Parts: sequence; structure tokens; C-alpha cells
Amino acid sequence: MWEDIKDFASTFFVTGDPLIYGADVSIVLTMLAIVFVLTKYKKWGWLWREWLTTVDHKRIGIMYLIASLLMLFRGGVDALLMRLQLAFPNLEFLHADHYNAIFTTHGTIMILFMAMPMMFGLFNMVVPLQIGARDVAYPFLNALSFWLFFLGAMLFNLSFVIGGSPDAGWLSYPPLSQNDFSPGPGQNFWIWGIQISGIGSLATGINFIVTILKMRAPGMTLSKMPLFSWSVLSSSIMIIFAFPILTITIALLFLDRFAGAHFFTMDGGGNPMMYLNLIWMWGHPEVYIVVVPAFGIFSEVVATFSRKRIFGYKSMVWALMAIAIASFFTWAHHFFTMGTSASVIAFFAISTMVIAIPTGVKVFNWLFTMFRGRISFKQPMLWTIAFIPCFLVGGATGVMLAVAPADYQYHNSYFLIAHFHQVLIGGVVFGYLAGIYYWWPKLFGFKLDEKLGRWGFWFWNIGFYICFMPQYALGFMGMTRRYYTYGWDRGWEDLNLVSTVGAFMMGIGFIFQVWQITYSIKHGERDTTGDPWDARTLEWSIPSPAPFYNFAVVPNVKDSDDWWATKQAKANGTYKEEPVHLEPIHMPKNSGIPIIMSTFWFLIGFGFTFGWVWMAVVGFIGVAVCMWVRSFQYDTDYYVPVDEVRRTEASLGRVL
Amino acid sequence: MMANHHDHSHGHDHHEEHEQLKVLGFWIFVVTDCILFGTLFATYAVMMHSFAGGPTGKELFELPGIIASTFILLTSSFTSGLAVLAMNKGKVKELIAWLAVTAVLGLAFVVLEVNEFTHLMHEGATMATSGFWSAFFTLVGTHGLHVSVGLFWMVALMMQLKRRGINAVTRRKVTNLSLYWHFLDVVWIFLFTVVYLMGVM
Amino acid sequence: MTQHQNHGGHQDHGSLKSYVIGFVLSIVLTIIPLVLVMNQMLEKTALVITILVMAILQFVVQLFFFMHIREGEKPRYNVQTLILGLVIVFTIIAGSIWIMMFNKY
Amino acid sequence: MSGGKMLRQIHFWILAALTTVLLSGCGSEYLVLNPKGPVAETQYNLIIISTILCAVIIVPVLALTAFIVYRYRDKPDNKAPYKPEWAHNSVLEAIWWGIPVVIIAILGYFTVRDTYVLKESPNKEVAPMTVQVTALDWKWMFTYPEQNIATVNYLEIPVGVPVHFQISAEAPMNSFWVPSLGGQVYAMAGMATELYLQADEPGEFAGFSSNFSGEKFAHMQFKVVAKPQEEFNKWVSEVKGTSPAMTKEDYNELKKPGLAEEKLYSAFPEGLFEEIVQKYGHGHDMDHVMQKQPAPTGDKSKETSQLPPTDMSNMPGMDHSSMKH
Ligand code: HEA
Ligand code: HEA
Ligand code: CUA
Ligand SMILES: [Cu+2]
Repeated sequence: MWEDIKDFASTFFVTGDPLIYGADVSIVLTMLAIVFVLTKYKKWGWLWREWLTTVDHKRIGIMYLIASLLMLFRGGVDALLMRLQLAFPNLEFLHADHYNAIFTTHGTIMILFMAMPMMFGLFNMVVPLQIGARDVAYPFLNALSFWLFFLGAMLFNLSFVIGGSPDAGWLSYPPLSQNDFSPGPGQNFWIWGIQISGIGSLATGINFIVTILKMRAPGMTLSKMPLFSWSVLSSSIMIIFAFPILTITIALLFLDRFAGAHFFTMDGGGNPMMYLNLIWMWGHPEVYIVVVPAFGIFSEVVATFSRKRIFGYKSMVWALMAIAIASFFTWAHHFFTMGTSASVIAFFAISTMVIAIPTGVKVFNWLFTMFRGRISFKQPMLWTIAFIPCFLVGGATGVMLAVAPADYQYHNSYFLIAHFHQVLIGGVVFGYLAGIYYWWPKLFGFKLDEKLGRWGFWFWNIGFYICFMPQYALGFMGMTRRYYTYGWDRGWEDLNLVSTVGAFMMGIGFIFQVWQITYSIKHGERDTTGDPWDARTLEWSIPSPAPFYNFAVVPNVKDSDDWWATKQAKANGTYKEEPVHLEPIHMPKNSGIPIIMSTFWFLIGFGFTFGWVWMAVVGFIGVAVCMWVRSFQYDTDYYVPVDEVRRTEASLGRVL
Repeated sequence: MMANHHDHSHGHDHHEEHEQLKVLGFWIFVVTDCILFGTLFATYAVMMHSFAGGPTGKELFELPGIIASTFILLTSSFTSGLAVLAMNKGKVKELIAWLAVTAVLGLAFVVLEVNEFTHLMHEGATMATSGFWSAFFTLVGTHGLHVSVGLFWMVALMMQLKRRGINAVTRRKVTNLSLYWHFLDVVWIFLFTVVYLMGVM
Repeated sequence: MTQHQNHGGHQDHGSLKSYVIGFVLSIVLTIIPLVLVMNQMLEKTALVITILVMAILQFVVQLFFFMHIREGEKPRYNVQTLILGLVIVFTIIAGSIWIMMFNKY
Repeated sequence: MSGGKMLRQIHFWILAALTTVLLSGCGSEYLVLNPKGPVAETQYNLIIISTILCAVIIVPVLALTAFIVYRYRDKPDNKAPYKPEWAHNSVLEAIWWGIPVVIIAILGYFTVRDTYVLKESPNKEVAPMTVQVTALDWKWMFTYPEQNIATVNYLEIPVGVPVHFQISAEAPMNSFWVPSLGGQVYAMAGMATELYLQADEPGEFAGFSSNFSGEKFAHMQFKVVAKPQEEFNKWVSEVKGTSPAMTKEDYNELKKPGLAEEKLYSAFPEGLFEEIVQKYGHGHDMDHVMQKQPAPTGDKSKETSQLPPTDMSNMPGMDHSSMKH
């Protein structure tokens, strides 16, 4: 009996590595600390009522933000570990299997559990406020999306201490990811972590499409809608078409592993290339899904900090939509080297390059928004300006990759690694950081400290170029990605060391940002006006932080930069004060079902990961019961009485 | 810039609008389901000839049962339409009755499918037989699973209709359900054509 | 106000007549390919094309007679989503087949 | 910190980085930038062309960015015009929809041209020699059907002769890459991909697997040696004279996961490569690869050309007749 337990434990828990024991201990300690604090201050009820069951888009946005920052840390630590291992030739810091697990989790976490939730966080924090709505179209579904993401991410991260991490690359190509070559639960964690959070992402896509199409304030026609909201629409369109493909692809991979199917196996008529084909049909749109909202953020920030209307609004909208559609016709550029026909390769090479055209238009429009403007270098603007050169060069190397015959030389080399970090960090991370700095005061009511922020900014930026520019050169030297080590004979050592130094500079930048946040909570400049940047769109017309119902009175929009126009009119004295008429506000009720149902999904994932079918069955029954119960709930919303609205507004310093 | 009043008269309640919103959302969900099936069809098309020495579809498919399921599902699509008609006329009893007919037909379809699958497994064609059979079972099974979920939903809805009658919420739910049901019918038509008819050619 | 403006009265969704027509059409469109295939009445390529066309026609029938694609609010976001979705479905299927053929040119 | 200062810093770093890449491009460790054969040469030219075409637009835009950010910074005494409502200009917008179109068109032309070119032998004058490449868990096996010799992790080829590689695997997917001679192609179980390479001068080149295939992937490298034809012939007869023959058992031993030293074999089991390909056949039409054998040049070459075309289509899952190529 005891032996059995020991046996079980030694395969169940990941053992044998001091790093992991360290992680185990710190996880247990953190959990205990959280439980202790919550119990001591009697905060369990508060946590449940105010956060875990909330359907308020602003709170959900904040939860996404916190989770994604934690994931940025985890993914970043992975990155630093990899860079440490590669700093010198023949280093024995990480063994091959450990290194392989780390780049796999790094890539997966950064894209699916860092970039995606940070993006959803920004969607949630901004879109309803920007279009003058009181919430998203489906607040309950929104909460469900968040919890599905969160529990999916937790399931994935659990692999670090239980069962073992996946180690077949962030897109887990078969046959390597099949049972024959990747036995054990690691790969299943990958499948189920992504599957569960993927369902949430799909729901978020639907939610925001309907929100944007149907919940805009009166007068805000689509042609007056701010560009960030447009970019969210574009991104959501890609989500709803791309994510079902992902769902199926990894479901099929799971069937191969679990039910002995032969979709992507080497034998039995399976076809591993079909997996490559399918996963990139999702994977390529995916990278645009995450970058397009960053484009939206830049559009808002550039206009605000140049104190000028965005240039070429129509072109910007067309470009966003063109990117969304075109992104579905380029997927094969990720396997030019698969040996398929020349016409396929030629077609996808051209379709890939075509994306440079609308992207370029956006860059030019940003530049000409600054042109004849007045640029002030606040934090959001700093990141935006830094983005431009970084993304230009990264985009240009993307176009070079699209030259298919040349790609035979770049493919899977560090040239590729450099390309995508340049667009992912220079585009996505810089963009989201710009967005977070920009909208932070709206969410929390205070600004983030400028001085610490600048330190963070410069470390990130300089670190970035030091880290990734040498990698282009390494690619030309033949250095292949996913090498856990290399010898002295190739001449790769100098540039690798430089690259590692740069990576650690980015790490220092991140530390400055964490410091900045903790510092600013106490000492940050408070935002009493609700409009700290003298900005242009609706979200700045209400107090910071926004009351739970967002708008006491739904605004009537007349201009594409409506708040700016209002301020202008007030300054010119042409503003016509309209009598305020308050009405009871219709709001959704909180619900515990999203978190409970997602927990059952977690059970399904965990059960299948270890092949414990009974647990998965319990999970499925739980999910079904949750849906049943929800279907029978009719009392799902309520009205906020006028009195309460008036009181709340008064407490925020607004007289109505 | 503040609107003093919603510039429309409050002739109808807010519920109605919220429910309208959910119809659009559900429609979009159905389109994403189209993509899901499209991916399965693509997989099936690529694996169509990967028999790996195992049995082929032509050898094992038994069309009579399939034809029966096809007409059953077609009819159920029609009866779910009749349910919506009854709803528009405000007749709860009739609505529930037509839903019940639809559910029975749907159940018959599922039973036939389970039957077919057991038959195939008997003949030695399982998920693990070859790429072709993996693709077959997944594609057809996913459709069957959708039908089963629809049945589950239909039962819940009939209970709600009984309890609450026709109102904005139940109206929206019936609309969505029938949309879903028609959609499954369409998917089946393509399954029938691509998998079975082309399979026995 | 955008969220309200497209909301004039309730259309009645279809009539008995349209449902019956749709039902009859879909039965006919199922029987034709069935007969064609059972009796091998056409050469293979022609047969495949014919039955696929029948399936598409039947889809159209369901859209118009059962799902009432013509009715509903404007702008027709639902129709736009559907069309885009179908384009992508087509891309997935045709693209996969094309890529996975591995011809030389 | 002022915007100007910040921008100067950004540009300093970009320029520094680019110069590192470009200047050191002459160094011999930059394999891709020192092509040693016509295929790598074609790709090198494309790299240069695409870099120039991108630079043509990217460098001016970078300069423009610097200029605009500096000129329109928010300083009390800044005399630059300020036009907060200026937000549209059809001519300008047409220009920046248009210029990229032109550049992409030019780039697209070269891309498509060379995509088709590289599907063919780079040298029409000389009959290509065939080498079959099999990726195993974590080693490369080369079989020479025309010479009937085999090697592991060591590839020797004659200078000036195009080599037609047929590439497969009995392992997870790898990628066959000799940067000095030209770009890569995947090595996958159940199918044979093809690649033409040629060395223009004698030398020793590094070969890599560039697609991740598991634990010892980082060590899955091989050596390529190019020699004048006579020396190559001499090497072949030497191998034939001195090395052992590979048996079926040897192969089974070889394919077990693990690393291997360089090895030479004076012979290999007949039809080994074809067998490996067919073992996992998964429904592609391999005829175009397998049948297009070069004209027989050596006495042993019959072995591969003997493979009747029906063999592939008889394979389970290989029948594509109904899919209308
Ligand atoms: C946010 C993420 C992001 C973005 C925006 C992009 C943008 C682009 N990417 Fe990238 N890409 C990735 C993330 C991203 N990529 C990732 C993660 C991978 C690897 C995944 C893996 O294998 O693990 C990858 C891989 C990848 C490949 C595969 C290479 C290989 O595996 O061998 C290719 C090939 O074509 C490519 C091309 C492009 C192109 C052409 C663009 C274009 O959209 C860029 C367009 C932008 C510009 C060009 C700059 C601005 C334009 C102008 C100023 C106009 C004028 C310019 C010209 C005419 C040149 N990318
Ligand atoms: C949005 C996506 C994203 C982001 C932001 C990053 C960020 C970084 N990435 Fe990553 N990367 C990917 C997506 C991303 N990456 C993907 C998809 C892959 C492919 C995976 C695969 O091949 O499967 C990849 C692969 C990849 C590789 C190639 C590995 C290989 O092929 O062998 C490398 C190597 O240098 C690398 C480095 C980095 C670095 C240095 C950062 C830096 O920006 C990170 C900055 C650091 C921090 C933010 C953390 C700060 C932490 C601390 C300060 C704590 C310090 C504590 C300790 C050290 C204990 N990444
Ligand atoms: Cu790859 Cu067949
Ligand atoms: Cu891509």
C-alpha cells in the first residue's frame, strides 16, 4: 500500500530537479499565505461576492490583467532560463528534456496565456466605456470566458509540478507529440489547457462582436466608432473564424493519443502534415489576432498625445478589415519547406506579402497623425514611438521570410526567432503596455509613476535590441531554433552571450515595472478629473474609476472624437447644456455558475490528462448540470434605482 | 452631449431587446460551428483514401439505415419549423407538441446512428482502424453529439415552456433552438452526400 | 439609438406554406442524388459534381424557407457573418486538399 | 528625457545592430551569406534583393519617423505648424497604398520565378546523381542507389554535379539543411520529399537538422564533403573495398533512438529506402519523386528505377487516383 502510494507520487509529481522543488515549495507557501490572509481578515465572502462571481466587465478586465502579468512573469522566467543555458557553448545548466519543456511552455504561455488574456483584459477594460455601453452584450458569458481561460491556464501551469511539462514545441507537431515519442501526461496538459481556454476565447470573440455591433451609444455610427473598438472588432472576427479550427485540430490530436485514432500518426494511414496544415490555419490568424488590438491602441494613443485627430480614419478601418480577411489566406508560409507544389508555395508567398500593404498604410497614418501635431512623451506615447521602428524592421524581416525560396534558408533558424520576437514584443507587448499605461488611470483612478516607468521603458527597449538583433546574425550562421546547446566550433558563442545580456536587461525592465506598480498604488498621481491625458473618446468623459454602471446617462454621440468635440465646444462657449434625465439602470446580476462550471471543465481536462475517465465523466456531468441550472434561471438582472445612481455620481463628485 | 432621454418611445420592454441581441449572438455561434464542421470535412477529404489496408467505406456502409436517418432528420427539421409557427400564433400546447415530435424524431436519429456505429465496430471498423475510419467516426460522431445536445436542450426548453408559457425569453430560446436544428440538418445533408453517397460510389 | 433603432415590430417568421414548400423541395433534392448514385447514372466526376450541387441547393432551401434568411433586422449582420464564414469554410476545405496533394507544380 | 534624444538612441541601436549583421556578413561563419553552390547562390541573391527592396522603403520611413517625432515635439517654443483637424489627404493616402503595392509586385515576381526554378535541377548540363536521405532518431543515413554504398552522418558528393536528394524518415519530422549549399526541406516518414543541391567548389560543409525532433535533436548534425569527381569515385571504391556491408539488422540497430558516429557501408539492403517510405505511406502521391530517376549512370542504378510505378499506388492509402491531381 505504502509502496503503491510512493510509486504513484513519484510519477505524479515531477521530481529530481531543485528548480522544481523550489517551485513546489513556493507554490504551497503562497497558497497557504493567501488562505491565511483571507481567513484572518474574513475576506472570503468579499472575494466571492465582489470578484469570483462578478459579471462586471471592468472587474473581469482587471482579473485578466493580473493573470496575464503573472503569466508574463512565468513566461519571462522561462525565457531567461533558456538564455542562460545558451549563454555559453556546452553549458550543463539545463538538460535537453528540461530545455525542451521550457521553450514549449515559454511559447505557449506567452502567446496563449499572456498575450491573449492581456488582450482580453484590454477589450474588457475599454470597449464598453469607449462605445458608451453599460456592459458587454453577454456579461454572464463574459465571466464564463474569463474563468475558462483562467482554469485552462492553471491546468497548463500545473504540468510544471505534476505529471511533467509538455516538450514538443509550442505548436506540438506530430508525430513527435504522439504517444510513441511523448508518452505521459505532459502533452495532454498542453492539449487540455489550450482547449479549455480556447473555448473561452471563442466566446469572447462572439461577445465583443455583438457588443460592438449592437451596443453602441446613440449617434455612434460605425463610421464614428473609435479605432480601438474597430481593432477589437477586427480581432474578434478573426477569433470566431480561427478558434474553431484550433478546437478541432487539438481534439483530433487528443483522439490520436487517447483513442488510438490515426489522424496524425506515422502509421495507420495518419498524416502528420495535415496537422501542420490545420494548426497554422489557426496559428497564422492568431498572431494577427493579438497584434491588431495593439494597432488599435496605437491609434488612440497617437491621436491623444499628438493632440490631433487620427489621420486617414477610413484607410485605417479598411486596413484593419483587410488584415482580418487576408490573414486567413497565408497560413502555408509556415511550411514552405514541406515539399508541396510550387504553385501552392507561390500563392502563399504572394498572399503573405500582401499583408504588408495594409499594415504599411497604418504605419503611415500614425506618422501623419503626429505630423503637424504636438507630441508629448508620456509613457503610453513612449511605447508607441518605440514600437514603430521595432515593428517596421520586424515586419520587413517577415516580408523577407515570405520570399519562399529564401525562407528555405531562414526557416527554423534564429532569423525566424528574431523576426517573431520583434513583432511580438515590439508590436504586441509594447502595444499592450502602451494600452495599460494609457487606460490604467481610468481603471484604478491613479497614474503609474513616470520616472520608474521610464527606467523600465529604456531597459526593455535597449535590452530588446541587444537580445534579438544578434539572433538575425545567428540565423545566417546556421543556428537552428530549439537547440539546447551548441559547440565551440561554429562561432556562435559571442552573439549568444550578447543576446543573453539583452534578455536580462528586459528582465530588469520588468522588475522596474513591478516596482512602478507597487510604488504607484501608494504614491501615484491621483486622477480626479476622469480625463488625465486630455483625451478624445467617450471613456474619458466619466469619472475614474468608472462607476459600476459606467454611464449615468447614455451619451448621445455626434463626432468621432466625441469627448474632444464636447470639450472644444465648452471652451468655445458653443456647448449646449442639455437637461439630464435619469432613468433606472438595467444591470446583470452576479453569478457563481461561471467559476463552478469552469472548475468542472478543469476536472474534465485533468481527468483526461491522466487518463482517469471517471473524473472526466464527473466533469461532464457537472458542466451539464450547470448549463441546465442556468437555463432555468430567469431572474438574471435587476434595475438600479435613480436615487442610487444620483448618490453614486455625487460621491464621485459629479452633480446631475 | 448627454442625451436627455432615449430618443425612442418605450413601447416595449428592455427584455425584448436583450433577447434580440442573443439571437444575433447565437447565429454567430452557429457560423463558428460551421467552421468547426468545415475543418472536420477538410480532414475527412484528406483522409478519404487512407484505409491502411483496412476495410473501406464502400464495403461496410449500409445505405438503407442511412437513408432512413436522413428522412427522419429532414422531417424533424420541418416539425421544428412548425413549432416556431405555433409559437408565433401564441399556442403553447401546440408548440410543446411539435417540439416533442421533433425530439422523438431526433432521438430516433441518434438511436439509428448508435446502431450503425455498433454494426461498423462489429465489422472491425473502429476509430483505431485507419485514418479513414478515424475521420469518419469523428465527423459523423460530432454531428451525432450535436444532435444529442440539442435533445437535452429541447427537453429543458419544453419544461420551461410548460412552466412559463411563451414570453420574450422562451421565444428567443425556441427561435435559437430551431435555428440550431435546421443547421444540423444542413450539416447532415453534406455528410450524407460526401461521406455516404460518395463513399459508396 | 443604435441598439434600438432596428426594431420595428415582430415579423412573423415564415408561414405554413413556406415550410411545406421547403420540406417538399428538400425531400426532392435528397431523392434525386440518391437515385443517381444508387443506379450509377452518371460518369464519376459528373456524379460527384451533381450531388454536391444538390446538397448546396438544399442548403439554400433551408436558408430561405426554414431559417428565413431574408427576414430580420437590418443591417444584416447575420448574413454577412454567414457569407464570410462560408468563404472560410471553402478556403479550409479546398486549401487543405490543394496543399495536401503534394504535386510537383 | 526629450523625444529627440530618445530617438537618437533608438536609432543608434538599430544601426549598430544592422551594421553588426551586414559587416560581419563577410565572415566565413555566416554560412548562408557565403554560398558554395548554385542553389544557395540563388537564395543568397533573393536575400539581397529582398533586403534592398525592404530597405528602400523601411529606411526612409525610419528617417521620416525620426524627423516627425523631433520636429513636432511638444515644446513651448516649437515653431512647427500645428493643425489639429488636418486628418485627411487623398493624394498622400493613395501614395502609401500604392508604393508598397509596387514593391510587393517586384518582390513577388522574383519569388515566384525562383520558386519554380528551385524545383528543378540547378544544372541542366550534367546528369544529377541521386542520394537518398533518411532521418532517424537522431542521425542521418545516406544511401547512394547508384553507387550502392551507404553512410551515416557523413555525406560525400562530387563537385559540379547536381545531387538529387530523396528525403524521408523513420522518426519524427526533421529537416535536411546544408546552409552553404542551399535551403532545407522536411524529412517526413511515409513520404519522399526532394531537393537539388550542388557544390561548386571542394570543401567541408556543416549539415543540420533544423526541425525539432526530440531529446538529442541538437546533436543531429552531419558533415558534407565535396570533392572533385575523380576523388569522389576513388572514395566510393575505397568504401566498397574497406567498409562492411549494411545488413537489415544493422539498419534496425541504427534506427533505435540514440546518437551515432560517422559510418561507412560498402552496400545496403536492396530497396531499403523505398521500403522505409512505403512502410508509413499516408496517402500522398510520391510518383513524381520516385519515378523521376535520372538516367542510369552506374551499374547499380537499376535497383531504384526498377521500382514499378504501381508499387506506390498499390500501397494502402497511396491511392490518389480518385482525387484528381
Ligand atoms: C504579432 C505577431 C506577428 C506578426 C504581426 C507577423 C507579421 C508577419 N510575419 Fe510573422 N511570425 C510570427 C508572428 C508574427 N508575424 C510568429 C510567432 C512566427 C513563427 C511561429 C513559429 O514557427 O513558432 C512567424 C513566422 C513567420 C513566417 C514563417 C517563417 C518560417 O517558419 O520559415 C513568415 C513567412 O512568410 C512570416 C511572415 C510575416 C509577414 C510577411 C508579416 C507581415 O504582417 C509584416 C507586415 C509589416 C511590415 C512589412 C512593416 C510595415 C509596412 C510598411 C512600412 C509598408 C511597406 C513595406 C514593404 C513593402 C516591405 N512570419
Ligand atoms: C508574446 C510572445 C513572446 C514573448 C513576449 C517572448 C519573450 C521573450 N522570449 Fe520568446 N518565444 C515565443 C514567444 C514570446 N517570447 C515563442 C512563441 C517561442 C517559440 C517556442 C517554441 O519554439 O516552441 C519563443 C522562443 C524563444 C526562444 C527560442 C528558444 C529556442 O528555440 O531554443 C528564445 C531564445 O532566446 C526566446 C527568448 C525570449 C526572451 C529573452 C524574451 C523576453 O522578452 C522576456 C523578458 C523577461 C521577462 C519579462 C521576465 C522577467 C523576470 C524576472 C525579472 C525574474 C527573474 C527571475 C529569475 C531568473 C529566477 N524565446
Ligand atoms: Cu509529408 Cu507525406
Ligand atoms: Cu504566419
